[in-house]
Amino acid sequence: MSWTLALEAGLAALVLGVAVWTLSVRQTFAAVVAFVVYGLALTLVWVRLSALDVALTEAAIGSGLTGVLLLGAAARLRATEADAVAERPGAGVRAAAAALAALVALALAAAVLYLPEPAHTLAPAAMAELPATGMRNAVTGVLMAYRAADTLLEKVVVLISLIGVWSLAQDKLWGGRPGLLHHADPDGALAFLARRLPPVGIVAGIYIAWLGADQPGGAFPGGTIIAAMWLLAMMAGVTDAPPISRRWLRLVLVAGPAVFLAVGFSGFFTAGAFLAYPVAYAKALIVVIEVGMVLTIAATLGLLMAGPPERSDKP
Amino acid sequence: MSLVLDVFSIAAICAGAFFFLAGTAGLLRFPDALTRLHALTKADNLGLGLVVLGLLPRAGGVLPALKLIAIWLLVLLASAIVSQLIGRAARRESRLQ
Amino acid sequence: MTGFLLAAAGFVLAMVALGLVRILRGPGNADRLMAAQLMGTGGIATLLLLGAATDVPATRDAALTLALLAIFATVAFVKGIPAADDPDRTQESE
Amino acid sequence: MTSVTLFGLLGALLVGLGLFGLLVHPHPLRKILSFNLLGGGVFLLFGVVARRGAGAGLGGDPVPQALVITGLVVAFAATALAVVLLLRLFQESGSATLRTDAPAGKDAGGAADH
Repeated sequence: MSWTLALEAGLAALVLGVAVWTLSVRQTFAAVVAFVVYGLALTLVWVRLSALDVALTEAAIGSGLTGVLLLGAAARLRATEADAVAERPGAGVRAAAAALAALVALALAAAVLYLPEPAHTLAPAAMAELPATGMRNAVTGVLMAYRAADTLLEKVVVLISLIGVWSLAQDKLWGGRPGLLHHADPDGALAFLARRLPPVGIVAGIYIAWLGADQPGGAFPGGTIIAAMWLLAMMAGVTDAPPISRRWLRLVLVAGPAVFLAVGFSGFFTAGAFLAYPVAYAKALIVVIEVGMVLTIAATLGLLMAGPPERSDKP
Repeated sequence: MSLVLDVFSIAAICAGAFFFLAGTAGLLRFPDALTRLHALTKADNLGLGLVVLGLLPRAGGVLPALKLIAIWLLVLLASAIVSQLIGRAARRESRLQ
Repeated sequence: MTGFLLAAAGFVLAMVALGLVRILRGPGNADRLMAAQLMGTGGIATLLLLGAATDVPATRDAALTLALLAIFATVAFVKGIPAADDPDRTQESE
Repeated sequence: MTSVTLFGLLGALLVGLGLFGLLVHPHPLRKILSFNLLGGGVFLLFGVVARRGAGAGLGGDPVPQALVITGLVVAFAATALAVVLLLRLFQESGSATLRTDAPAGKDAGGAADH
């Protein structure tokens, strides 16, 4: 047992050190690189906490996509860093902020130390009802059945944030292609990677999404991996981002929530409540929803990364 | 038989761990970006490769073992290309200074 | 054997964590990325070792995800360098 | 000390650190970064509660774990929106300041608060 505790203490020290470094370093770029490492280390923490589903999602989103997003922004905003230094708050404000942060941390630490014994848990309840969903992974069961409304609304939230991103385009570019045009050497190393990795990556993404029914995995990490592969091809200039006015693109974006809603409303007739599944078809319906979700998550996250339209569709 | 396999696993994983040690030492001690990159690729290719090799007998089947090898091959492909890109970026940075 | 695998996982993690000093020292951004890259590979190795030690096969899928996504930071960095800074770009673009 | 307590205290500390960074860093991108750091701490606290709820053959309570997965995706979407708002502010005004006397500062203040 002591081996594992030593390992966990080292891991916790690593996470803490990287977090302090992210905050204290002057250069934004170095801070973002440290943040990527923070995500990687947290993935290991999730494995130690027996939350494999979360570890997969953290590996894909927490360190992968968020890191790319912030690195790109740091590169584009490099010129503004010097001005910001002059705006640093005075010692009084810093001390007050430190006191507030310490107070919050202490309160949370006390809450952790005085968590009720025995711990409240919904694990037995979740497991008892799991056979009715046809799933064997309890987390997927929670996401797709007991808290299906949550997951549905989350899809909508992500879609709304994409609409928010698009609406920041200049008026004359509305409907155009997202992001800057990436010029790349067609024979270069990056283009080679962008041709070889996505076929493998897309298969891996579908595999992880498919696993979700029985083992850790699911639509979130699977869809994120596919989005990342699309992003790689876009960044390498192997493919171009589609103009956001395309009808097929809009259809893919609403496919996930639409299928989810359709199944949800059909629940009124087949099982007597919104988002209730008839037991005999529960697994089939959940798989249908998940297929739609993987498509929509991949498209939405990929387009969120690509940003608002910056080039007119007209040549 | 299982003793032989255990010894094989331990030997391969120790060798892999050594290459991670070597990679870190090189990354910290070597004088410029390109030599540090050279040290890094040893950890990527040999370090992970030997760890995977050592874990193969313990994978519990042919398919899990193939998955381990696939992970290593993916890292090989990605790290080979990423090293190229980092090397080019390092050269660019040194020109700018 | 479990103890050995855990120790190996801890050792690899300690090594790559030590390598992170490069993020602190730099000097170039390329050096910082190398440390992140090493952490990615070391994280994959640690996951695989931990998974074997605790007999949780699903850690392999987490390692697979990391293997596919760990390189993205570097790609974003290389693409993020503006064209004006980039003497190679003239030879590279069509 | 058990691993649950260890990671719980880590989560509490990360929330404090993230909050401090969010308050004192003047650059909006650093505020977004700090907010993500804070988010990691909050998710970790959920993970600790989940781990304590292990039972019925599961390594943790699946309900908080599912909440964290949802949270990670939503946090990413909010971060993407905040970053794009910030880039647009920079494009419009040529600076990324949040000073209230700057003409476009107010909008990005909303972005960093996401």
